[in-house]
Amino acid sequence: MDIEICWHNEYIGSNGHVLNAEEKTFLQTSLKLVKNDYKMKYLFFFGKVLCVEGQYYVAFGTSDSLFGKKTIFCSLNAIDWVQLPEPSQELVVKKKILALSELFSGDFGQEYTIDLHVHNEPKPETLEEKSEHGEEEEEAEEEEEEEEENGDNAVIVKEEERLYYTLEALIFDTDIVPRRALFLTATDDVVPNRMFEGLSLEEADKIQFYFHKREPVHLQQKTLLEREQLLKAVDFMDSIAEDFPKGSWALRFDPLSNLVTIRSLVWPGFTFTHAPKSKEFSSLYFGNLVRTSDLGFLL
Amino acid sequence: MDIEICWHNEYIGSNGHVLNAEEKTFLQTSLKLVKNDYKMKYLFFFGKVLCVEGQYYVAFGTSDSLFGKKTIFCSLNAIDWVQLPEPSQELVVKKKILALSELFSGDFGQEYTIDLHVHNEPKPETLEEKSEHGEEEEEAEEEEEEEEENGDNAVIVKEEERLYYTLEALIFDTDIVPRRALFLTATDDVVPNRMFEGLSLEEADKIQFYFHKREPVHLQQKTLLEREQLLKAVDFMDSIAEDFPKGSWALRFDPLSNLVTIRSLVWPGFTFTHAPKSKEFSSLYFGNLVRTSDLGFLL
Amino acid sequence: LAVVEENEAALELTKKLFDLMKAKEPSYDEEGEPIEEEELNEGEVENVNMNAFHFSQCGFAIGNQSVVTALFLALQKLSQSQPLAKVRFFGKFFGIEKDYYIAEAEFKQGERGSMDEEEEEGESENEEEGEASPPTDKQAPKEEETGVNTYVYFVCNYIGDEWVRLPDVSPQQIVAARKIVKTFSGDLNRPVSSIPPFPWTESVYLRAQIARINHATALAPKGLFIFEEDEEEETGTGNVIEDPEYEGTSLTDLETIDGWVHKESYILPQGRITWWNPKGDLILNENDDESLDGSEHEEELEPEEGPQQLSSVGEDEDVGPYPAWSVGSSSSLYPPAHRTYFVRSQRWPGAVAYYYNRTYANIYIGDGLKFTGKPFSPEAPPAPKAEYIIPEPEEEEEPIVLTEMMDPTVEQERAAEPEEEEDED
Amino acid sequence: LAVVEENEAALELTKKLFDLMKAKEPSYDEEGEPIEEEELNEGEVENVNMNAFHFSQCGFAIGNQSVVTALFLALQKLSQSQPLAKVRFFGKFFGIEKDYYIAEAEFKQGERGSMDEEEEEGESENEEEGEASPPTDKQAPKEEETGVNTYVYFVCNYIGDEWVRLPDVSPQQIVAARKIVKTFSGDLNRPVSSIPPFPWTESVYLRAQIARINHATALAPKGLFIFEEDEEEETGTGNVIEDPEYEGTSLTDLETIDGWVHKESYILPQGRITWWNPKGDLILNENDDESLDGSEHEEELEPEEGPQQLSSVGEDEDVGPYPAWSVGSSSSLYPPAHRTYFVRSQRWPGAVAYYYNRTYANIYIGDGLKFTGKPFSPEAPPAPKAEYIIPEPEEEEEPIVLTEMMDPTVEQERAAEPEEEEDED
Repeated sequence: MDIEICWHNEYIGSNGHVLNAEEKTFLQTSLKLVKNDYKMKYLFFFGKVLCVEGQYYVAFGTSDSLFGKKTIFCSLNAIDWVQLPEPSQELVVKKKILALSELFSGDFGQEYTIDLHVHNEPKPETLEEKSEHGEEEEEAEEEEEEEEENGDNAVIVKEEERLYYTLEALIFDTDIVPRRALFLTATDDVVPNRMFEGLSLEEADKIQFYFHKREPVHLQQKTLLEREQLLKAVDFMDSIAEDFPKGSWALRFDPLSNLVTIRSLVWPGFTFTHAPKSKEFSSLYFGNLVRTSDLGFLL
Repeated sequence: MDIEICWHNEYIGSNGHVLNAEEKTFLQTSLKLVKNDYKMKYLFFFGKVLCVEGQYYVAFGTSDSLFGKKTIFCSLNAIDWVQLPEPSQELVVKKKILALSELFSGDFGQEYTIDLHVHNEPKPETLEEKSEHGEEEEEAEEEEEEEEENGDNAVIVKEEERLYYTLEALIFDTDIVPRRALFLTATDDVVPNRMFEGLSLEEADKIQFYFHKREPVHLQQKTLLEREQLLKAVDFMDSIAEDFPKGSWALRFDPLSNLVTIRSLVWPGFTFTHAPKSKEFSSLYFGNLVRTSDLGFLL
Repeated sequence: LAVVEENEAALELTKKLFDLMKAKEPSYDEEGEPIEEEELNEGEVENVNMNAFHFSQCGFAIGNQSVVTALFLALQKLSQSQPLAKVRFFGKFFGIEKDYYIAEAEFKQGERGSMDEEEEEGESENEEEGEASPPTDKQAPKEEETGVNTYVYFVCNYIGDEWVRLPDVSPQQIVAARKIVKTFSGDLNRPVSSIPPFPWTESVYLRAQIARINHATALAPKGLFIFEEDEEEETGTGNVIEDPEYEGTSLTDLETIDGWVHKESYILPQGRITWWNPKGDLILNENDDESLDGSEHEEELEPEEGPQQLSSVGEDEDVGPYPAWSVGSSSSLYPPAHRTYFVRSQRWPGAVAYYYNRTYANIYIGDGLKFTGKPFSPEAPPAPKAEYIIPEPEEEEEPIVLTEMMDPTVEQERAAEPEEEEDED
Repeated sequence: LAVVEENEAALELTKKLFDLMKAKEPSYDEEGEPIEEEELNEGEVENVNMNAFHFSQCGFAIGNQSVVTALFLALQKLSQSQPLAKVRFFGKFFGIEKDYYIAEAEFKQGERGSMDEEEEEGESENEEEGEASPPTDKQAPKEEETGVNTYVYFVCNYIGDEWVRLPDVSPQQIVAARKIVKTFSGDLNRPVSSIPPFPWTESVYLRAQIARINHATALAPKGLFIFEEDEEEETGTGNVIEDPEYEGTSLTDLETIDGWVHKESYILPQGRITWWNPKGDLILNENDDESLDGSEHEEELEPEEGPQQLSSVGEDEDVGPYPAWSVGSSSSLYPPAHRTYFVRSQRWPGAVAYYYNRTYANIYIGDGLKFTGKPFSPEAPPAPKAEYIIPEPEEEEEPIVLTEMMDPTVEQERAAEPEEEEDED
């Protein structure tokens, strides 16, 4: 942990963000205690969510295998951590929550009203509570909301829940490793590969050599013929090259620092770094937890 | 290299010294070119010799195996490097050179007069050239020297030669690795051990788990019975626990940074660092290249 | 101890860096004596090292210490190769394939010159507009060595590469850049394929975004700069100088947004800093403050207005429902006087300024895109091929005054449309 | 992403650090409102973070950023737990088994108090000397809250551990420490086995070495401090204050040794800062400068003299054939005004001071041993059990004047012997 946090900071700087001295100290200290107290087998510091007021520090871990159920931890000050409880919203609500586009407030208890009418998009209702000087149009909307809130078609969710779902999605999309860094044992356990020596320089600047650290999704859809080409012990995960939309990752090799940097264009603020021909890789997220939806225009 | 230099700096700080930003940049850049130009297979940055004026930056490498003949490189500015030529002095002169105790001047061409009379010790003759206000006693010595210089029993050597011999001795004594970091193949090649995952916490704070990265000296002297206990592929080097004098290493585990630090008391300024349970280890020398000879009083 | 590993591309760059390092060394070809080569220009180069330290204390970084040192070397080389008075690191734009490192320079008085071949190149790729020719009264003229073209920008993809000078920017280019949302590729010569079309290469788009970002986010600590000869009330674009009696900005102010003011004026909807009157041929001299005062001239058109130079950033318009700026400090532990204070832009994420004990700096590290706070589509593309549209004021208190006038030309449409973005860059 | 690994010892220390971190947070037990606990002392704590940055620019480091932050927390806790006016990080001593982190503190006026139990403990282990009792005329008395005991020192083996206050040091202890060469073990309570014997524990040896190092190597940039009421000419030990008109030290001076002066007076051979006249009962008051002037009192003994406070370090005696100090700067690239300048001691390797833009700091990170520049044996042990020896001046211009006097007692021998080391610490 110590080393990795150091390493993050030296290199992830290419993303424009670092943890400062106090944050590093706090995190190193408090996460050791989290790992111990919650009996996590693996614990990863994930990054920092920039909110309207302050920020959330985020870590996640598993108590058993690497692919096990993830426990998400959150902290406002990098010192005191809470485990985010898994919400139990229905899928339709969860989808609407994930579609919310306003910034996180920085308050676990902040409430969001989810409109379940068959609208095009949910409206950023919570925001209007704040803008007192809204125009007539907005006021009209507010009235509409109030009706909805009173009806059966509105659900009120807390920021804590939104945070869980959004982080879950973000981690699902972005938690990646270089090829060969993980190993599938004969007993189907996923373990760090002791023999891993990093990608070669030729491999390192191609995105097909980076994999999602999770149970595969696309892999099952491949034909038997395609799967024949793969090394079972190594290619048991989805490559990020298969991610949709295409072009959702920007890969860069910097010869000065000898590092490959992969940025997510879907989740701006997520950066993964690998030093080719070394065991070293790490990633860090510094962003507002808002998914880019207009990638079509951007690219 | 890049990574290691970063790593050095973050941690060797516990020794009181670091490379500053410019030094790091210069070294990273210029050593890449040294490695390429001299076709070194392995190239290690070793440290910095503090001289009366300025300093020598030191790197060494081998063009073939890890235990191969070492080429020593030296630089005054961390930018321009020269390969130190191997001197061809007789053993008796070499020993006297190694016994010199004055500081290095910082000038490759500085001359030392080595007195081959059967004296107790060589005198720091070059120094007196500088101290103009010497006392009568010293002046008397100087006269003596001059006679010697004219005789057959004095040899004049350059600082360049002294530097080579001293660095060779220093590297021989201090270039160490954790147990299992290197591996002896079936064909007697020494290679970095891909499976190395660091010493355990129990091992890491015992000096017998650290080895000299060189052809063994003490090992041959062991009885067959003793050698039976050893793992051939791993224990093919001398442990530093067998170094003479005893107590020439000070080992420290710092729980805050989770690092083991080993300082040489014989060569003050040499520090080795290992992060237990990780592949990470490194060492760096910052000193005046003078061996401690009064360890008996100190301990 | 570490094994040095290398590949070809890295070796190439390493050699360039090595040359930079060597350049700083005086040559000693003969015995000991340093050889004076041709006199090198000595421009003032930003203390990148110190600024990088303070930024990192606030959680922002250009890169590790080696990157910062290499960057300084590169800036120093730039300052020696051209008659520059001042060079600072503007920041870094992320591109899909490569990033841009950007240096902001001021030339020595009278030494700016044109861009030589490079500019010609840039111009030739501009297929539609003829802004190199003297401005007509139909099209806002380019600001020369002032306004959005006060500074000259140089870019490279890797530290150690040659710096490429970017062309000056025209009002039309700024107006066009405001209408598109497009991630940079990292290739200056690539056309920008966007909706609506942007008829220049990425170098022009880059230059336009730099201008927008600089004029919206370059900040100074309150009190450091003052207007020369109190012209501030009138125009907001007077000559700004350092206050010789500046004693530091109050830490209480820095803890809120009140410690910061705009160092540059905003770019008007027209794409200029000083308003150009499309009605007549009269081109307003930006330093002639009286001529800017609408009441004295009794023009029919109200000049466009935006937040003024040295105005408090606390008065900036919100980004959707959020304040435009967010402040913080390096520490929760150290006493206030030992902290580094920072302010970051919500509108241009990646733009940040720090203050510590009378020193300050600005930097931008981001993707070059504006955050509007609007859900899903950061910037709605205007309907393509529409006829003249009366601009709708958005998120603004005062509706824009439109007066009766002749049927607009295509150029006038261009100049009018961006008013929806007033004040935002 | 990183796996957090932990062991018991580390966990223990982590919990202590966590408590330090928590301590800085105001409690919010009820709804939102911070609870005011017992008033904590607010001593001035050194800006460790900034100083560590400048030291690292010069190639010296306490540790990584986390170590520096933890150190600040520990110093802050110390300053809150006792009525301290000022706390700074003195440095770090390497020990064979553990290292010592050392804090230097000044108590608030009149609040210093005694050491309570801790001092008693320390004293009880002092088997031979009775320096807690009023001084006799045979033995140089301990300096109380002044001289070598101006500051109080606190040590710990790990950042986060409790700070242990070190006992004040007596002249006899300093004299004895000068005679031995011994590496620290890291255990305060361990006896010091050395030749000649040192009859106290390592805590006393540590305290004596700290005094020697501090008085030899604490430097200040030239011009920052001045003597109050120009007493400097007379005694060299006047009250030193910051010059309100200080404008920074000249960079030209800092490039050589001329930019630096001693912040503290040297310790006299006697083991005190102010000379105590062994002839009479008269104890000289260190602030009473007239009484120090030998000529006015017509004493038979010449008072011992050493380099004075605020004297230039360039005048320090060489270490063997080498200059006592070596200067340098953080950069060969940046213009002089942007560099951090440093000076390091050759006599006490590990002692270093930096200067940057009117700020400066001192630090010591080393093994606590003096470098004498003599071949092989840094400090020859004196022949054991010798009778009264006339001290031989070494490497010094003026031989020491000895006057006829009574046969010396054992205590006088002790006080006399160290004269061979005059001026050196």
